[in-house]
Amino acid sequence: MKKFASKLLMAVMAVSLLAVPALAENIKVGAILAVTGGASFLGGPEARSLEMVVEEINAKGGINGSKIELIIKDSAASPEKAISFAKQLIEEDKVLAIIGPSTSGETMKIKNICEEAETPLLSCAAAEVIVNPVASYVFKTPQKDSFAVKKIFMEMKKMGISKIAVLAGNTGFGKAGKQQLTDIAPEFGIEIVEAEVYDKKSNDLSAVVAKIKANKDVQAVVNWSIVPAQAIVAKNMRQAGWEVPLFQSHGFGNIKYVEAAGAAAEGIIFPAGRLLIADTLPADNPQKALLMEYKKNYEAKFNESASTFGGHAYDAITILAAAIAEVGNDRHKVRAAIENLKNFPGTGGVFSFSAEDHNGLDIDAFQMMTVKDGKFVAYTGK
Amino acid sequence: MALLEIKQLNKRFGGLHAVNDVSFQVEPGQIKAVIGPNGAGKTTLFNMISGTFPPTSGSVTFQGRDLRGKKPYQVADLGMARTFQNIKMFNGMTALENVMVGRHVQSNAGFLSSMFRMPWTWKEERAIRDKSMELLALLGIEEHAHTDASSLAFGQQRAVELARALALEPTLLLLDEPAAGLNIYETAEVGRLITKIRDLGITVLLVEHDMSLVMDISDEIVVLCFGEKIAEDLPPAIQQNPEVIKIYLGEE
Amino acid sequence: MKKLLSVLPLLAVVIGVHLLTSATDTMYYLTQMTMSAYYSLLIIGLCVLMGYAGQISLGHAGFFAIGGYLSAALTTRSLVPYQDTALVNLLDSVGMILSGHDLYGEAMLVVSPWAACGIAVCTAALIAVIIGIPVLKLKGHYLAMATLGFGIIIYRVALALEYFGEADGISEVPPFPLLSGLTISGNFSDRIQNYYIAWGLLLIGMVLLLNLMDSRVGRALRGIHGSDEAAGAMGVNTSRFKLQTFVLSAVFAAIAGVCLTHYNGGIGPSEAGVMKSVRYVAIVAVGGMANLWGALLMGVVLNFLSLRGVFGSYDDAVFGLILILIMLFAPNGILSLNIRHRLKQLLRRGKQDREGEV
Amino acid sequence: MTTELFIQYLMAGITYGSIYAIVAIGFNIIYNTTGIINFAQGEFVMFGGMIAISLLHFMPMPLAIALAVIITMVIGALIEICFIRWLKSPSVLRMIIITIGISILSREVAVHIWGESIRSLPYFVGNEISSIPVFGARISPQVLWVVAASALMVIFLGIFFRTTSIGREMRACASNRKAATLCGINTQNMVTLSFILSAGMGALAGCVMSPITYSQYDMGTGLAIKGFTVAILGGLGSSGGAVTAGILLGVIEAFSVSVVPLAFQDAISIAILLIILFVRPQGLFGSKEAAGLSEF
Repeated sequence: MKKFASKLLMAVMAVSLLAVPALAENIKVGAILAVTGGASFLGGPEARSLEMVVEEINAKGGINGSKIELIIKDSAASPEKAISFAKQLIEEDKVLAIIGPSTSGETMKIKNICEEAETPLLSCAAAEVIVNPVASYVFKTPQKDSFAVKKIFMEMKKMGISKIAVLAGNTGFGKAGKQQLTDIAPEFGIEIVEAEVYDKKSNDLSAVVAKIKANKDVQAVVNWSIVPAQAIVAKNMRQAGWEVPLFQSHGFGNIKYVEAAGAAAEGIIFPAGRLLIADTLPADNPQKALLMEYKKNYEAKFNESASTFGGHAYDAITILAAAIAEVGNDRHKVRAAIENLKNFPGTGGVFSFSAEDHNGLDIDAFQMMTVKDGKFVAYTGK
Repeated sequence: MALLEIKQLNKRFGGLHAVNDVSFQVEPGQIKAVIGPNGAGKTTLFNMISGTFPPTSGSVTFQGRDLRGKKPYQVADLGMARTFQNIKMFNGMTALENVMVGRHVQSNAGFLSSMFRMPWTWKEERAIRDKSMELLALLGIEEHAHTDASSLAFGQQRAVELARALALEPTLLLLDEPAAGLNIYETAEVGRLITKIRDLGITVLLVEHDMSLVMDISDEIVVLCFGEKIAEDLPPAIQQNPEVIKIYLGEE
Repeated sequence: MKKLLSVLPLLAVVIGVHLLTSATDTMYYLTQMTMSAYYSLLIIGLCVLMGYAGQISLGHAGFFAIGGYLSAALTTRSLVPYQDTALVNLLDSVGMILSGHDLYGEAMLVVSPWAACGIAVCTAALIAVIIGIPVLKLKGHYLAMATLGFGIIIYRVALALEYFGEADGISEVPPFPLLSGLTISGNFSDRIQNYYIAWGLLLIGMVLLLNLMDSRVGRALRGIHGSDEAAGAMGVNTSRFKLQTFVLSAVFAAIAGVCLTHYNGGIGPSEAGVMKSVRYVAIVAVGGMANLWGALLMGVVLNFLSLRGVFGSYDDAVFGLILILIMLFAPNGILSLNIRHRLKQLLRRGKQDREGEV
Repeated sequence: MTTELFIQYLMAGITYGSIYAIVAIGFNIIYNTTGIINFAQGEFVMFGGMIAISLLHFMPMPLAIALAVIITMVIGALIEICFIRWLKSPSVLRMIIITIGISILSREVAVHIWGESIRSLPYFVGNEISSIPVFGARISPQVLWVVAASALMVIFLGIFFRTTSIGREMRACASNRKAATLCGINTQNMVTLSFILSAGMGALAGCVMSPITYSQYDMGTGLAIKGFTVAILGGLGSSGGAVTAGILLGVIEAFSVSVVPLAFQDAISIAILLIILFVRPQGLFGSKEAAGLSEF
C-alpha cells in the first residue's frame, strides 16, 4: 500500500512539474479576488470589471503593443488562499502587479509579502490600515473610510444630531468602519450610544432594531456594512415605524441593495463615489465621461447594474495600465509611476498619489447621496 | 469462599421479567453450566455478570468484590473474560492481533509511550506477541495467526475468540454458547478444550444449548426456565430431574 | 523501528521533490507543499480519530483555529498596556515575554513564540478534554451535530472578538524561531528550510501515529472500531481511549494551526469555518478512513491542488463532488479501488471474450 | 423592558422560530422514514425561493410559487433516486457525508445558475415598510404569512399522516421498516415520497420567507444548521417538538439580544444545543425510549 502511495505521490509531483506555464511576451497581471464564498458580492463584479477592461485594452492592441495577460485567482475570501496565490503569482507567474484582494483581512495578510517581493499591490479593499502605515508597494483604490465617516458626521452636524446608534456587519469592512466611527465621533461632538454587530448572513434583525429603538436618545442610525444583509436593517427599521434618519456607508453603493430594501431604502443617506449618479453629473465633471462609459459597457456586457465595488477593480486596472503605458513592463518603475500619478480620474474619484498617500483620493471623492424613487440621487440636505 | 456469587438477581425489561430471583455460586476450579430453553434468560444473566447492563436488583460478587456499577472493562480487569454467542471478531485485524488485544489488561503501554516507542514497551510488545502465539498454538490455530480474522472458518473464529479471552489470564471464563453453529466433531473438540482450560486452573461458567456437551464436561449445572432457576445439581441428577425432562422433552 | 523504516521512502520522496524542483527551477511549488504538509498533519490526526476510534468530528477546524489564533494573538498583540500586571510579570520572570520594537518603531511586548505555542496547544488539549467527555458519549447524528456545533462556536467567537481581529483575523504574525537557524516564516528566503520543517513535522507525526497504531493502544482502538462491546470485554476502557484519541487529534490540529499561522504570517476566520471541517472529513474519507497513508496522500494532493487554485471557483464544488462519488462508489477510500487489480480483471475478461469469439 | 419591546422581541422570535421549525420538520419527515439526516435540507429552501423568483418573470406570483414547489419536489425525488435509493444499509457516517456533499453541490450549482447576488420575491401584501400594530409593537404582514404557512404545513402533515392511506403507510415505514416491507408496502417509494414531501415543504418555506430574509445561493447551510438544532432540541422525528423547539429557540435568540451582543447570538444558541445534547440527548420533548431506538 505505502509503496503505491509513495509512487502515486511521485507521479502527481511529476505531472504538476511538467505543467510549467509557457513564457509569453505579454504583460502579466495577477488578481486575487473573492469570486465565490462569503464576499462574492465584491469579488464577482470586480472580476467581471477586470475581464472587461483587459479585453478592451487588448482589443485596442494592448499597451504599447504588448497585451495584458490577466490571471484571476479565486480566493473565496480565505486569507490562507490569498497568501498562497500571492506567492504563486509573484514567484511562479512573475506578474508585474497584483490587483485585489477584495477584503481587508486578505489584503493585510499579503501586504508584507508583496512588499518583500517588491511587487505592486492594488487592493480593492476598504480598510485604512492597508495604506496607513504606508508600504511602498501597496496601494488601494476604494476611498478611505475615515473620509466617509467624516462626510457622514458633517451631515449630522448640519442636522443637529449628536447621539447615534451604530450597526455594523461582521466583515472587515464593517469592522474598519465601526473603528473609524468610534475614533472620529468625539471630533464632531457625536456620541455613540448603541453599537451592535450583525452577521453577514442575518435573516432578520427586527429584534436588535427594537432594542436600539427602545433607547430614546438615539437620533440617527449609522448602518455600516457592505453585505446584502444591510438592506434588512433598513426594512426592519421602517417596519417598526421608526423614522430617524438612517445613514449608510459607501458599502451601500450597489443598486441591488436598494432593490432589496425596496420602499425602505427611500431617504437613506450615504456617501459614495459618483459612479452611482453618473448621468446627473454636470458635463464638466472630470469623471463624467469615464463613469458613463464604464457603466454603459459593464451593463451591456453583463446584464447587471454597475456597482462601486466593480469600480474599485476598474480603477485598479486603469491606474496600472496608465503606469505601464508610461514606464513599461517593470515592477519598480510601475510602482514609482503610480506614486507619481496625479489628477487621474477613476470611478472612485480623481486619484493623486504621493509617497505619503497611497490611496490618492481626498474627501471630495465622496458625494453624499440618497435614494429617491428607487434610484440614487445626489443628497442636497433637507 | 465461592469465586462468583449471584444473589437474587433480577432483570426487568419493561413488563418482561427476563431474570427472576436467580441465585447460585461458582466454586473455584469447576466447570459450571447454565442451561435452559430459548428465552430462559441465560444471555441476560451473562450480560449482568459481565457488566454489560446493570441488574434491576440483586448482586453479583466476584472474588468477594461487589460488581455493582462496574463497567465491562472494569469487570475484565478484575479477571473475568467472556466470549459472545454471535462471535464478535475485530474485523480488519489478523487472528494474532485479535488475541493480542486480549493481552490488554496484562500490559501497560499508554498513548505517549506507544507513540514514542519507549524501550520498555519493546519488551512488553514482544511478551504480548509471544504469549498470544502460545495461546493460538494451544488452541491449534497458530498457522492462521496472520490471516485476517474475519476470513477464517467459523470454528477457527471460535478458537480465536477463545484464545483472545484466555489472553486476559482470567480467573473466571464466561462462555456464551461456545458450541453454537459447530458440527459434532468441532463440538467435541470444544469440549476437550474447555476441560483443558479448566485444568489450567481457570474456572469456567458456560451457557450452552448442546446437552451432550454440557453433560460431558460440567461439574455442576443450573437450569433456567422463563428467567427462573428451576434446578441446580450435578449432571447425573439433572438428567433425572423430572422438571428438566419436562422442559427439554418439548424441545428435543 | 520497522515503522520508522516504512517512512523512509516518503523521506526520500520529500528530498526528491526538493531536488527535482531545484533542478527544474520550480522551487515555488515548495510553498504550497509546505502549506499542504501542515494541513495533512491535522488530517492524519483526524484520520486516527475517525478511522480508528470511529468518531466523526465536524469541528476539527475549530482546534486548528484555537492553535493558530491563540499563537497569533499572543505573539502579535502588545502587552504594553498590561506590563505592570502580576501575570505579565510572572510570564516575564520565566522568560516567556519578548520585548522590542515593531516595524514602525513602537515599543512591543509580546509572548515569545515557544511559550505562545505551548499555551495554544495546551489550551486546545484542555478544550478537547472538556468538550470530549460529554461529546464522545453521543453517537451518530448527535455526535456529528455536537462537533459541528463546537466548530461553529469557535468560528463565531473568532469572528466576534476584537482580540482575534474579528473578520480581518490577525496579520503580521512574527516568525517562529524553533532553534537557532531554524525558523518558521513565510519569507521567500526561508522557503527551503520551511519545506523541511513542515515535512519533518509531518513525518514525525506519521511515525508517531504509525507507532501508536501498531501498539497496545492502537490495537485497542482498532478493536473498538471492530466491536465496541468485545473491546470492552477485553478490558479496554473504550470511553477513555476515545477521549485520549480525541485529545491527540486536537493536539495535532492545534500544532498544525500554530505552525501554519506563523508560516503564513496571519490567520483569518475562514480557517475556523464549517466548510474547512467538512473538507478535512472529506479528505479522510477519500483516503479510506482507517488508512493513515491514504489520508496523508490525499491530504497532500488535494490541499496542494486547492491551494494552487487548480479548481478555480469550483473549489468547493470539487470537494462536494469528491465526497459524494467516494461515498457512493468507494466508501473505503479511493485507494481501495485497487486500480491495477481492476484493470487486470478487465483485461482478462476482454481476453476471454475474444477467445470466446474465436 | 417595556411591553412594546417585549412584544417586539416575541414577534421577532416567532418569525425566526417558524422558519427554523419548517426546516426542522423537513429534516424529521426524511429522518422518520429513513433514519437519515438530510444535511441538504436547507438547499430545498434555497431552491424554492430562487426558482420562484426566476419564474416570476413569466407568470403571476401564486403560480410561480406553486410551480417552484413542484420543481423542487422533483429535485428532491431526483436526489433520492440518484444518491440514496440504491445504497444498501449505508452507515450513518456515510449518509452524513453524502448529504453534506449534496448540500455543497446544490449550492455550487445554484451559484453558477443564479450568481452571487441576493434576490427576493415581492411582499405578498403591502411592501417593505408596511406593518401591522400588535399591542404597541409593529410587525410586517409577511410575518403573518410565514406563521400561517408554517401552521398550515404542520396541520396538513398531521392530516396527511393520520387519515390518508399513503400517510399511514409512511408512518408504518417509520416505525418499522422491515415489518412495513413484509406488509407489502413499497418502502423504497415511501422514502422517495418523504424526500418529495420535505423538498416541497422546504420550497414553500423558501418562497414565503423570501421577502423577509432574501434568497441567496448560500442561504441553505445556515438554515440547515439551525433547523437541525431545532430538530434535535425537539426530539428527532417529532413534528410537534420541532414547532415548539423552533419557536423556543427563535424567542431565546430574540431576547438574547437584550443581554449579550448580537455578534454572539449564534454562539449562544449553539451552546444551548450542546448543553441539551449533553444533558438530554433525546431532546427537550423526545422520550428516552425513542432516543434509545434511534441511536445506531
